[in-house]
Amino acid sequence: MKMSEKPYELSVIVRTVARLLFGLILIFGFYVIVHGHITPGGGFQGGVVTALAVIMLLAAYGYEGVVTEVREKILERFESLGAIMFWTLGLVGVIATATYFADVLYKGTPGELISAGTIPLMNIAVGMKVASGVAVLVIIMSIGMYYSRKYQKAEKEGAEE
Amino acid sequence: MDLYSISLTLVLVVTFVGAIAAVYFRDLLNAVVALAVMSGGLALAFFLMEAPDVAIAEAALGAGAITAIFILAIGETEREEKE
Amino acid sequence: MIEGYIPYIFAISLFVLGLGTIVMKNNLIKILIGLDIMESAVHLFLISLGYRTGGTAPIWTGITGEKIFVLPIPQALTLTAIVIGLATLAMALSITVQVYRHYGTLDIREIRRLRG
Amino acid sequence: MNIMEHIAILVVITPLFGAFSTPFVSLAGKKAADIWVGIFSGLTFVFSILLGLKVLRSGIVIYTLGAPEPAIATVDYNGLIFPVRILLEVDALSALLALVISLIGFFAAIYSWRYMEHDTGVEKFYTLFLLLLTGMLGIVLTGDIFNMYVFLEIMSISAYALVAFRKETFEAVEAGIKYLVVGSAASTLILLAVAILYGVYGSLTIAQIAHLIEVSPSPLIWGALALYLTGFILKAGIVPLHMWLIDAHPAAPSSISALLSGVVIKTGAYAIIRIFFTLYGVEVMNRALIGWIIVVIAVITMFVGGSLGLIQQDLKRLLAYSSVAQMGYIALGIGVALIAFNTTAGDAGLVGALFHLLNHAIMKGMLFLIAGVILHQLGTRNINEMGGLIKKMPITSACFIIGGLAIAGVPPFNGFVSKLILYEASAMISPALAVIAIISSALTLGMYLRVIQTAFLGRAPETLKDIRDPPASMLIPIVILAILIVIFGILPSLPVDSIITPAVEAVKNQASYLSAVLP
Repeated sequence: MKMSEKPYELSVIVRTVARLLFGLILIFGFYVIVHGHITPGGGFQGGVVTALAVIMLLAAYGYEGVVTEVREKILERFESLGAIMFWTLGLVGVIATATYFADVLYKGTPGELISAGTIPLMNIAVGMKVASGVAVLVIIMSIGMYYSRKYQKAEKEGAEE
Repeated sequence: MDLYSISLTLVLVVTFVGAIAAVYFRDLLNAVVALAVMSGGLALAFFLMEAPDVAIAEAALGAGAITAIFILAIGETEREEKE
Repeated sequence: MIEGYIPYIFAISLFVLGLGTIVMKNNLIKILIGLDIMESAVHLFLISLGYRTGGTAPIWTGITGEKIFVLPIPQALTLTAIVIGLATLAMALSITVQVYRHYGTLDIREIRRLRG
Repeated sequence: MNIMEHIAILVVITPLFGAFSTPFVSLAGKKAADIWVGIFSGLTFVFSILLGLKVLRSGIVIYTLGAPEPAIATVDYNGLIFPVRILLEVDALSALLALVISLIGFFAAIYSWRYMEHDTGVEKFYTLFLLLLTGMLGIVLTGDIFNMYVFLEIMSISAYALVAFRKETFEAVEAGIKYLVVGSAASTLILLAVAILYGVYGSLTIAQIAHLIEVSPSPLIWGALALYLTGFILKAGIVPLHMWLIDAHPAAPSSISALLSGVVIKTGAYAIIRIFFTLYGVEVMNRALIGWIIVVIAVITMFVGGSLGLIQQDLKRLLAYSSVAQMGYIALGIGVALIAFNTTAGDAGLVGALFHLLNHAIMKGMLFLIAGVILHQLGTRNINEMGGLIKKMPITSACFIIGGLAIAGVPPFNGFVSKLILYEASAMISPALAVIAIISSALTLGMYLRVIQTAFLGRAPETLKDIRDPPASMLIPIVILAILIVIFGILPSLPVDSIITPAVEAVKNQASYLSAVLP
């Protein structure tokens, strides 16, 4: 078994392309999030796209490659922050003498980027939560794989000695 | 049947075949890839039924995130479905 | 008019397929695949409910005038259901990995230490 | 902003905010997280009381999300008036459930301070704990079937995670995956039922659908009812879909077991009541047939729970079987109320069911907390390894004996009163039913007498030398619940008149639930 002896990695071309695409996919994800109220997509879809960038990096570099770019502890806090932001945006309606989740901010003209009141802000909050949530999920699941690979390797070396 | 119904039916047939393959394959990695095919077909069907929001979500999740976590889980467990 | 019912027929078939997989299969990953298929069937069912022949997507396009929109509510419901499905599946797969660590198998016939 | 105006939503969003802020607070240490969770579950409890008072004072409370004013539930579209927004609709039944949930939730939170001190990842535990509370409160307060599904899933997913929380033990992992697979399948059935109802009536608001079902019942709704019933019977842990409960409830940390057995399965019972009496309405359905089906299921549930519980060696597993049996009593009350709706028997059945629901939440919550104390102090759950605990930990043991006798229906405790009401109600339908219920209660008595005999009386084994009552933060919730058991047993009219009867009136009065939303 060649794969378990070496740290997990794919060919140079794949890794370079992944590194180049990483930024592009991130930008596309952000685009989908902030244009959620005027084009198809939104916080959730954009968040998943953003997380796909991390998943791609994970596929190309493995867990060791990813932790240099993103740390799951920080991502976990981002996730909670997104949820709190969403919660607070709901409260804006209550403070403005309407009810929870009421859309009370500046509505603007339909079709422009800055319009639709709280909805784009909520999209950003949801995007934050979903992107970091899915990324954390995948990173944590790959930690187990990383350690079991390491463990198998150590076991094999022990058997050889 | 008009062109729209025919294309929708074809897409749904692909979806259904993907689902059957996902259940049928003994190699779990193949099954997960078939599941991704099902999700892709479903996303296309959603798009044809004028639900682009849902189509994007289904495509990003079904072909991306869900496949990734399935593959990670299979990588940590076993690949063959035993009898 | 059979055309209008095509998505429903597929949705029901997928649902039955998924339920059958959950009931008949013994491999945990296969059961989760069945769960995913079953959920997808309900999503297809919901989107089909909202579809109106000749309708356009319920998004802002800038075009004014008389138009038929497809119903937006089923789409919102489906989106929510998809999010929930992802959460369930993620939870299920991480527990599955733990099951494998404890039992060394994914066969549910062998994961039966709790009795009584 | 007037707090009473927004009280309905505050009950749901307070634990939600607590859940997501806990990871930040826990950066300041475990103590801070403990206090934070105590504050938020306590606030939820206070808000639930305020909500209950408001409902008792001014009738059904409507809260529409995103509307300019809370009570505006409908829009007028070219003369066509219908609700489009998500709304919370709180009647006395919802308020009762919210009160019970937040009460047990608050005590379980306080109890968790010391109980979870040896576990890692406590901030995740607290987050899931508060999400579980959010989900349950959302289910009972919402007036929208899809919203109910969403909250059901919030509750269920946190419950799966909490059952599998101690992932280093095989028990938690196995119970977690079983619970997850059957629970998600049930949730999907419920979602399909929601989709069918939406497809038929084009609405998701309970009041609107109920109105439309009255006007034009379609044959498809019976399919939806079957799906709903299957899903919620599983969520409520009623036989034949109870097997997950027996594994999942003992496997969770004890404060979570108390919540799962005390209130999570009650939300299933709540949903069944809400669907039968409000969503479908008793006029539309063949209530004698459905009522008898429920009664038969209830009787089987009582017997399965009672007889299998008798032979258990594991204390928490025994308590789980006892939960199954007691859910049978609640289902019996619902069935009797369906068969004899709006007669003395039917009313008594509903009073019995709801009072037993309240009592069982208190009793089983307390018993699971005590089981946790025993596990925490002795390190074992096997009844045969215990003995003479009454000398070592007198307060805890006294509370367990009170709870065990109460759940078996021995006077003068609260379980006796609610079971007596249920016996009377079922005797009015058929005397044989009452006899069966009494026999199965004897099974429960035998089950608890055996535990009290072996574990609490008798001689202590040599291994159990220096054990004592738990620290105050674990003991106080138990003692308060035990006091409630005694008070409700001696003065049953206190809870029955103040909160149970309004809830029963709310269940019976479908028209007022509808007219609160629809003009």
